[in-house]
Amino acid sequence: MRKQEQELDWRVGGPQGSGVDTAAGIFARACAIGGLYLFGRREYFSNIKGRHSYYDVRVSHRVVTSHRDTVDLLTTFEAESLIRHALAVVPSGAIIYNANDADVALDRIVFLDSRLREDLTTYLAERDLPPTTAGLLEDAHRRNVLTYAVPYAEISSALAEKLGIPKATASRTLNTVAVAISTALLDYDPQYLVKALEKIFSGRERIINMNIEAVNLAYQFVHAEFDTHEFGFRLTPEKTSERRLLINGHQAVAMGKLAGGMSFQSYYPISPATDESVFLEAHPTFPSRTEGRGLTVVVQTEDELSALAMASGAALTGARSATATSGPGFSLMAEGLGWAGMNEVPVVITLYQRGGPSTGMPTRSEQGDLLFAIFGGHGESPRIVIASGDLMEAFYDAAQAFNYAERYQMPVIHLVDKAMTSMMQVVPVFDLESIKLDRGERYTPTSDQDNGRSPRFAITESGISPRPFLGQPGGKYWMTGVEHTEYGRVTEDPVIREQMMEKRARKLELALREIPPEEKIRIYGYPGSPFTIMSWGSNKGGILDALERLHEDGITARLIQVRLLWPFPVDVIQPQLEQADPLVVVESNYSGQFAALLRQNTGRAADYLVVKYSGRPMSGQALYQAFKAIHKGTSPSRVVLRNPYE
Amino acid sequence: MRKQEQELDWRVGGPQGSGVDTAAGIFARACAIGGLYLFGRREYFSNIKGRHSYYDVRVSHRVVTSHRDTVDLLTTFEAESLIRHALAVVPSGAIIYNANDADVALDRIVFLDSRLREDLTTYLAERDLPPTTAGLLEDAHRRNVLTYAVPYAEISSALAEKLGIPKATASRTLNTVAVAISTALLDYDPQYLVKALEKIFSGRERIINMNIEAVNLAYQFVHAEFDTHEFGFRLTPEKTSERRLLINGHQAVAMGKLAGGMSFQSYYPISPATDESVFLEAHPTFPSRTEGRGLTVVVQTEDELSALAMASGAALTGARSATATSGPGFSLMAEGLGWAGMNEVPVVITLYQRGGPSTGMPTRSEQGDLLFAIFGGHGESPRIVIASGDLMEAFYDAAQAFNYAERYQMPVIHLVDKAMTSMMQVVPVFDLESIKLDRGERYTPTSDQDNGRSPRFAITESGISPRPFLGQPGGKYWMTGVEHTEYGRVTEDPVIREQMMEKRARKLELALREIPPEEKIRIYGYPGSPFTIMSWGSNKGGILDALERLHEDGITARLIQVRLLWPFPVDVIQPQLEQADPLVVVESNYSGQFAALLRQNTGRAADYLVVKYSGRPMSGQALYQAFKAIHKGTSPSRVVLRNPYE
Amino acid sequence: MTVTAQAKSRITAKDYRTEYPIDWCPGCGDYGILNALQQALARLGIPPHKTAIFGGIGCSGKTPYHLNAYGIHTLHGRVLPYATGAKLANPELTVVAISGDGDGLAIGAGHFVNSGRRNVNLTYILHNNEVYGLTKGQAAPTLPLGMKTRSQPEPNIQSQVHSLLLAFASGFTWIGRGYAYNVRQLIDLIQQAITHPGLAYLEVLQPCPTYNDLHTREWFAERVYSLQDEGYDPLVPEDADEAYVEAKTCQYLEKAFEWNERIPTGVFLQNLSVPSFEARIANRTPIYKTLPPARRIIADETGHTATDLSEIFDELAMT
Amino acid sequence: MTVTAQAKSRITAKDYRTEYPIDWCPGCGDYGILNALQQALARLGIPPHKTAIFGGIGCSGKTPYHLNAYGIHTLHGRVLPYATGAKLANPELTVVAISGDGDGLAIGAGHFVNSGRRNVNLTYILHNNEVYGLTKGQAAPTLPLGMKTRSQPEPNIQSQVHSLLLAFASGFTWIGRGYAYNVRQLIDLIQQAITHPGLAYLEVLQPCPTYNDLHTREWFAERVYSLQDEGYDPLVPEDADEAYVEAKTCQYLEKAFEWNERIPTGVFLQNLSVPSFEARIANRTPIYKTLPPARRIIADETGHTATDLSEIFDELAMT
Ligand SMILES: Cc1ncc(C[n+]2csc(CCOP(=O)(O)OP(=O)(O)O)c2C)c(N)n1
Ligand SMILES: Cc1ncc(C[n+]2csc(CCOP(=O)(O)OP(=O)(O)O)c2C)c(N)n1
Ligand code: SF4
Ligand code: SF4
Ligand SMILES: [Mg+2]
Ligand SMILES: [Mg+2]
Repeated sequence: MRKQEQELDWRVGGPQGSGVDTAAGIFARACAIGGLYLFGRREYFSNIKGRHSYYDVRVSHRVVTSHRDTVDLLTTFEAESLIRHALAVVPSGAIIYNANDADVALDRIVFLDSRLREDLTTYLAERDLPPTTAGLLEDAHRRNVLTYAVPYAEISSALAEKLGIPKATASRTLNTVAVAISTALLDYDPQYLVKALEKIFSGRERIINMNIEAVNLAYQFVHAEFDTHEFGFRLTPEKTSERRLLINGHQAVAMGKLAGGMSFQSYYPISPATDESVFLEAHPTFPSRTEGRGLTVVVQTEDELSALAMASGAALTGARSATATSGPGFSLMAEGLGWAGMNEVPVVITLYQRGGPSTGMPTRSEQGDLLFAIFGGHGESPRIVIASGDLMEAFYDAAQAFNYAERYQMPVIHLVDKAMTSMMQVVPVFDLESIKLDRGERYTPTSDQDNGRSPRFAITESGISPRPFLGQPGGKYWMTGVEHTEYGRVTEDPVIREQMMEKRARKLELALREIPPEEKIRIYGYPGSPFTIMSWGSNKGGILDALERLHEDGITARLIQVRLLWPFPVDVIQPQLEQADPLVVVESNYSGQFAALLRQNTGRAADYLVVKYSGRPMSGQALYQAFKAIHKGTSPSRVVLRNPYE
Repeated sequence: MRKQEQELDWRVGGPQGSGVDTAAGIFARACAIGGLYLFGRREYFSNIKGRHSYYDVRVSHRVVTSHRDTVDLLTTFEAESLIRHALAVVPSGAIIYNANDADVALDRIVFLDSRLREDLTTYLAERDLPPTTAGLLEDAHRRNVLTYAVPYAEISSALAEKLGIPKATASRTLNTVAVAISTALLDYDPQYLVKALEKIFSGRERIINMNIEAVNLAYQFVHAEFDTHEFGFRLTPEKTSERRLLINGHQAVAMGKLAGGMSFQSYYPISPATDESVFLEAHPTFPSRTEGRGLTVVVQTEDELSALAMASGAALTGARSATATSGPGFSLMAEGLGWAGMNEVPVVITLYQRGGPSTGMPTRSEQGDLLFAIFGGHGESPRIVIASGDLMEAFYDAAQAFNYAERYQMPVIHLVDKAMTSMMQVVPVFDLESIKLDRGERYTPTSDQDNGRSPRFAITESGISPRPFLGQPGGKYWMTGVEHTEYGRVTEDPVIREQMMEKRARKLELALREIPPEEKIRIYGYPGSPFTIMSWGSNKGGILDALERLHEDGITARLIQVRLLWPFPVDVIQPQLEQADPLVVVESNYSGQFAALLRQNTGRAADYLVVKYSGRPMSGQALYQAFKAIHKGTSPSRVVLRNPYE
Repeated sequence: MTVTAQAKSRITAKDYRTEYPIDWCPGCGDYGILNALQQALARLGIPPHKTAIFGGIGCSGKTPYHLNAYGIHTLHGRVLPYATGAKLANPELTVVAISGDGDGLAIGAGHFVNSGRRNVNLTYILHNNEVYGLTKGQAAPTLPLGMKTRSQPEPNIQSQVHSLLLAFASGFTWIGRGYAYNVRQLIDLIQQAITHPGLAYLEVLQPCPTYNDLHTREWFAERVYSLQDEGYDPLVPEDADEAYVEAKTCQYLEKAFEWNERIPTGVFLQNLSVPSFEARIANRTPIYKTLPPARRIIADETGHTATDLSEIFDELAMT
Repeated sequence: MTVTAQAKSRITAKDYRTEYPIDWCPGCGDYGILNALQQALARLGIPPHKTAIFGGIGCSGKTPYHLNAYGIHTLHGRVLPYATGAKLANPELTVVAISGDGDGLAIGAGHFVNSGRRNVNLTYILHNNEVYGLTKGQAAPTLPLGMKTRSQPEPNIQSQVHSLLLAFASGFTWIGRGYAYNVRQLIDLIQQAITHPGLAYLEVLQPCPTYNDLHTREWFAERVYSLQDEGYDPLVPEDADEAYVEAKTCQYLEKAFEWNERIPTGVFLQNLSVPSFEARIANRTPIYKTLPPARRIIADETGHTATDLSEIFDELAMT
């Protein structure tokens, strides 16, 4: 790690389908097993094979909560990654590249976006360098970046020879070799790599052994060929007795759902939501503290119209039930959302926001669905919208969503995003003890007379009507998306209509009264500071990073993270606004949707709006710069964070 | 007409499918042909046969723009209508009822909502009257309402005898008889009825003659049996040389679309939008001022997903293309809306708002889809949202919508509602001369080389990229809902992404700059008055009525009618706000969606919010009361207009 | 569906009736279907609270209001997914889904096709009246090309979807056709459809006297006949081999295409060779049989989650 | 589609190619289909600017990017409605719609079925790879029950939809099947499909080497054969009588069901007895032939509307 800062920004890139994920997985696990904290971030194209993807792993001895735009150690094995990322490497950082790629023309990289090619060509031309990898490497030298050429093919050959296996087989360890070159340069004990390999390829002995051999060869190569002292970063393990998990966002949500008692999930495949359902499918049963095992039925439906309908149908039976989707799928759920609101169905929708609108940028991130989640669907239908800021929250919120759904009998939309689902973090093992389930008001028939009917939509002061489960004796009801009476029968009576609209609205008021303040907003940094940053969702990590750096500069600021987005927690937000000066809203979309929502509900406009809409998450670095300028008074009121090299 | 006020509120009610529509149509036409102005309003259940429906026709010598909650002359031929509406009749007004229904118990009316039955029973009990039609008639007498018992069966028999036709056939004139009894009581020349019958049953001589005979018998009956002088209202024709149409909302929109050059419409049946498409289907071709005849292809699709997709596909070819739907259908269009925004497709969506959420109240009115129209669909996708306030506007706006769509190359949502589509009004014939078509920037290839490709999404200062039509030589392009380059190719480049988001957003800014102020807002009443009412859509008529009555009381007020809802015309609205005191927002929904939008965009919250969400439109009367109380300072800040008898 | 003999004896059609007024038009075929459904459920002895009737949107979709069971009026076109969710979460329920032909074959056609792939043990009744009743008589996907009913200004410009063929192509394992005015047969068909251990498709020819003046009660009366009366055997047994299935298929298709002169009703197909979705789930995860989603015990007495994630934590733990 | 002999002679497959890199996996069946499509369009002599290729969402849906024609990448499942709108508004266009099997038979199944009812003169090519390629290998509706590809954790729990049968039940008037690696045959099939005056359904067996390790190039190679090579005649002539249609139907179904041992490819059905939607419109309103929606002259030289509403005003005028 950077000796001064006790941390390292490592990046690996390569074509989709070539195992970059695996490489990052090995590296991250090796770090985590070594007792280190880390923050991982993945960028990839909407493509199966061939296009570029890369992984950032930021490793530290302390908790880290966002990525950086800069790289300390760049690991590549083909030319495109070298070209795309060379400029991101900091002085005294290093680049590992394939010896064969020392002089590849930018023109030869078919999938290089022409805008990027032109920019790089200009950059190099301005420095009298050719538009080739050679030019970039020379530029790196000039910027005091170290470069290490690795003859991957030779290492593969050596491996093939040593193990008596075909070269093609041996070359499948390319990723492992690349990672091992990195860790060798960082002087990291190879045993952690070995443990990581054993975890990843668990059960597949031959593969493990081959990869371990590859690690050995890589270490030998580095020690033989490179002067590792020249490179100033080191990775040193740390002892810990704490039990920690290495997870990403969809795993956090999936586990949260299981902990929250979910037993039914329907979904239609869509990036980046699919992974959650696939994880659930892979864990259909699990132990239970009460009896036997728990079961989740996961159904792949024909579309998202069906997914929400099916989850709603299941929810009527008392099963805690959910669906997970992304923007396009959520658009198709608009009608079903209204039905669930109208029929007071406790169903959870996990919405993995991605770049929009339309098909947009399926594998990039955005916080573009906030106002749609709140106002989506014709007419006025109640819902609760919550947003998690990090993986710990994602877990607990996923569980909590079902409590809200059942207590307030309405759909709950849990907002996460692509950045969060593909984010990787080391977290302490989740505390299941802390999770309580609130099933809301259940209907108990006055007699268990089979032929009794229940006033499913009884008009009450709280707005909540005790709920029977489908199949419950004495609980029979009607239910309809049409305006209805207490017994669920269609009505067009103007008075009943009014009462029902009011009853449904009262539930939102109740939720606003009951939900504790810390579930509504959380305040970080200096609560008393006027310098107020307000944000929601996955920007949290970057902002916390930036707050720390501001603090190092002697600037105090606070983050108000809004977690309950609807009903809008005006009760806890309004009192915070007076002190806010300046009020800076940060979000990952074009128009500033949260800022609009804030003004709509409090009248207060943001003084500064910091946005990013390139489809990539905000780094703590970039936010720090933005806040710094705001603090200095040199910032325009609308700040767009841009990074042309992501 | 009420002698003092030169106007009459006439109501006819009866079971769905029994011809109440026809009755109202005859009456309204008879009035319109007589040179009178009128305002019609229809209320009916979501049902084919048997449930109650009624029609209000307010007739006047001046233009009238809303209904009243009270009735001067109630025409009924069965007990349910008598029961539902007796209380609405004003002192010195009259009730016409079937002699057979003089003593029917409320309990016997199967479709009477139990809430209403209970309320009426209580009302009668408090007055020591029985829960029967007899009780209601007695109450009418006490309230100085005249009642006329008509032996409909006898009149039918007489008719059958006279014409030598079966009684069943003769009884089909029931509606005509009921109307004729009314007009006879009003001393209206039967020739207008005859003309109306000829228009309605045009070409069907036998039916016309039978109905004319029925009219004669009804007039004879009234003159023989009733003292018509006792009833103080009169209907007197007025000469006019102006050419006037009797239309309702869907006809206005359909004609506007034709005038706007539409040649393709797709739709899926849904109340209350279907009527527009049916009207278009019935008029597939029409004369053209340039050559031959014009043609509209109307396609009934399998659902609304398909309807918007098909209209968008057609729009690519240069055909002006639209779809018409209501809330549930619009919910299904959320994804397609984003696609059209992303691909800059000029497509028009006419959204007939109805009671929501979910299936809601299919045949009742609401302004519940405003925020959804603006923020609907995942991600941030441009669109223009306009709302018409009356039938004249509905016509011109329907035409104008295509101009906006093509000029700014984005979907245009034209908001109307159920109240407006079923509203009936006498209007001067539309001025086609005033309609200019703006086709926006067209793409001209530099050469007519077939193999040329066009930069369909060229980044320009205005945001607008010249548009080729599908099939145009030299114009070939790609197009995708994925973020794309100028040539429409998928890209994930962060810089291009930013530029495209900015380009699309610039078009909205351009629209805001270019659209003339009077298309954005219109100000009625006293422009200088601080008492400011702000509203949108079909409430306009009621508010104008109320303004007049306020004026009679010496209270000056102004209406700011917002017609362009998105992009929000903050430029013209903000300057109006300073003077506004109090600021009263009026809308037909629960939450005050426009008020939210206003605050979101200007920071200004409404001082008073006047809403109605029973599914029925606001009357000028009710609004007048509400404004009066606000003016007096006795009003709460949230006012809900309620009428339990609609 | 488990029915005890005792329960059977207790339940009558009256238990399934409600007192509320019905707002279908006089003479509508929907009355007969409702009547048959009430009787069939009663005869099967299913306690009303264990029955969930799902309806689409349309005249037909109002059916659930007239049964004293759990009655869920869903969205236009979506009745099958709602019904599927409920049934899978609580397989003890008897689930009947009801929709119109517009509901099922236009806006709902995607679910129709894909429900066939799942073969969930529920009964789907489609009211074929060839029109969109509740929106005032537009052509439904079942109306043949070129036909013009009273309510249409022009002859139908779209061709017909053949629903029996579609059901077959989609994989429904029980396929039958009833006629709204032959209540006796309909009761029997509904009983069989409910009893069938898989997805049953029952098309009912349902005259709409208000809008459809082509295929009226009179028109049908002289054409409908019962397949079973003529000895047609719809059964594909559990262990049927390929040749058997093929033979049955041909027989099926021949009858499915029959129309105009003579219109077959009755059971066209009863295929026991395809396992239900519930059986497939239970095969993967046997616990489904005893603790399906609706029965999962999710919290202990103190309200704390009953979920134990230790197995997953083991996978993900690094230290 | 009108093609002049002169135009025909000028256009080659090169005119339809683009220079952009393609990001399908190596060995993907999509390449063959793309190649065949470029050649078929060229051979038909259709000028590229008169061609509009619509794609769904999926690996297959990216096809339009690799043709130098108008290329419209639509929404997942909606390719047919978009294509239909364009074709109906401008019948001079040659319209080809392309989608995956998930796109066409899961989320798009409703449009699949209802497009059959319209018989618009366009060509629909469905890439059957039995998986959801672009979302990483989940089962598509074409994957048989119980099969487990490399990418699935468990055997497929849903049954297969039989797409040829579905196309038939839906009313497609031309039905064919090609094989992605038999480009020569595919060119011919696409030409026929485009030339057919109605809605053509061409299913292409498209191996996905990345996710589908069951039905691979090798698996297919020894099974596919050409119907036409064996003398199968798919034609139902314009004036065919009922008996003829019935006989053809049986033949069709027999071949449609054939699978496993031998897999038929080629033209299964070419039904000329059903008029296209365009013909039906023109029949109602003959002006459609000369002034279809895209050609309607809507304004005069001064930009004023060309619409004359006098006929409608006459209906509605009261004074
Ligand atoms: C999304 C949506 N689109 C349209 C409608 C309007 N709608 C209500 S019922 C109906 C059709 C009814 O026809 P069918 O399904 O055949 O049922 P039937 O009335 O004939 O029994 C339609 C289109 C709706 N409720 N929801
Ligand atoms: C509404 C919506 N839901 C889900 C997706 C995600 N998605 C993209 S491609 C795809 C499936 C692709 O499978 P298929 O249609 O078979 O095409 P293939 O990739 O196999 O060619 C899905 C589900 C989407 N784009 N839109
Ligand atoms: S419209 Fe037709 S289907 Fe609907 S209730 Fe009336 S008769 Fe029955
Ligand atoms: S995933 Fe399959 S279908 Fe998609 S490009 Fe790769 S091989 Fe082709
Ligand atoms: Mg129907
Ligand atoms: Mg596929």
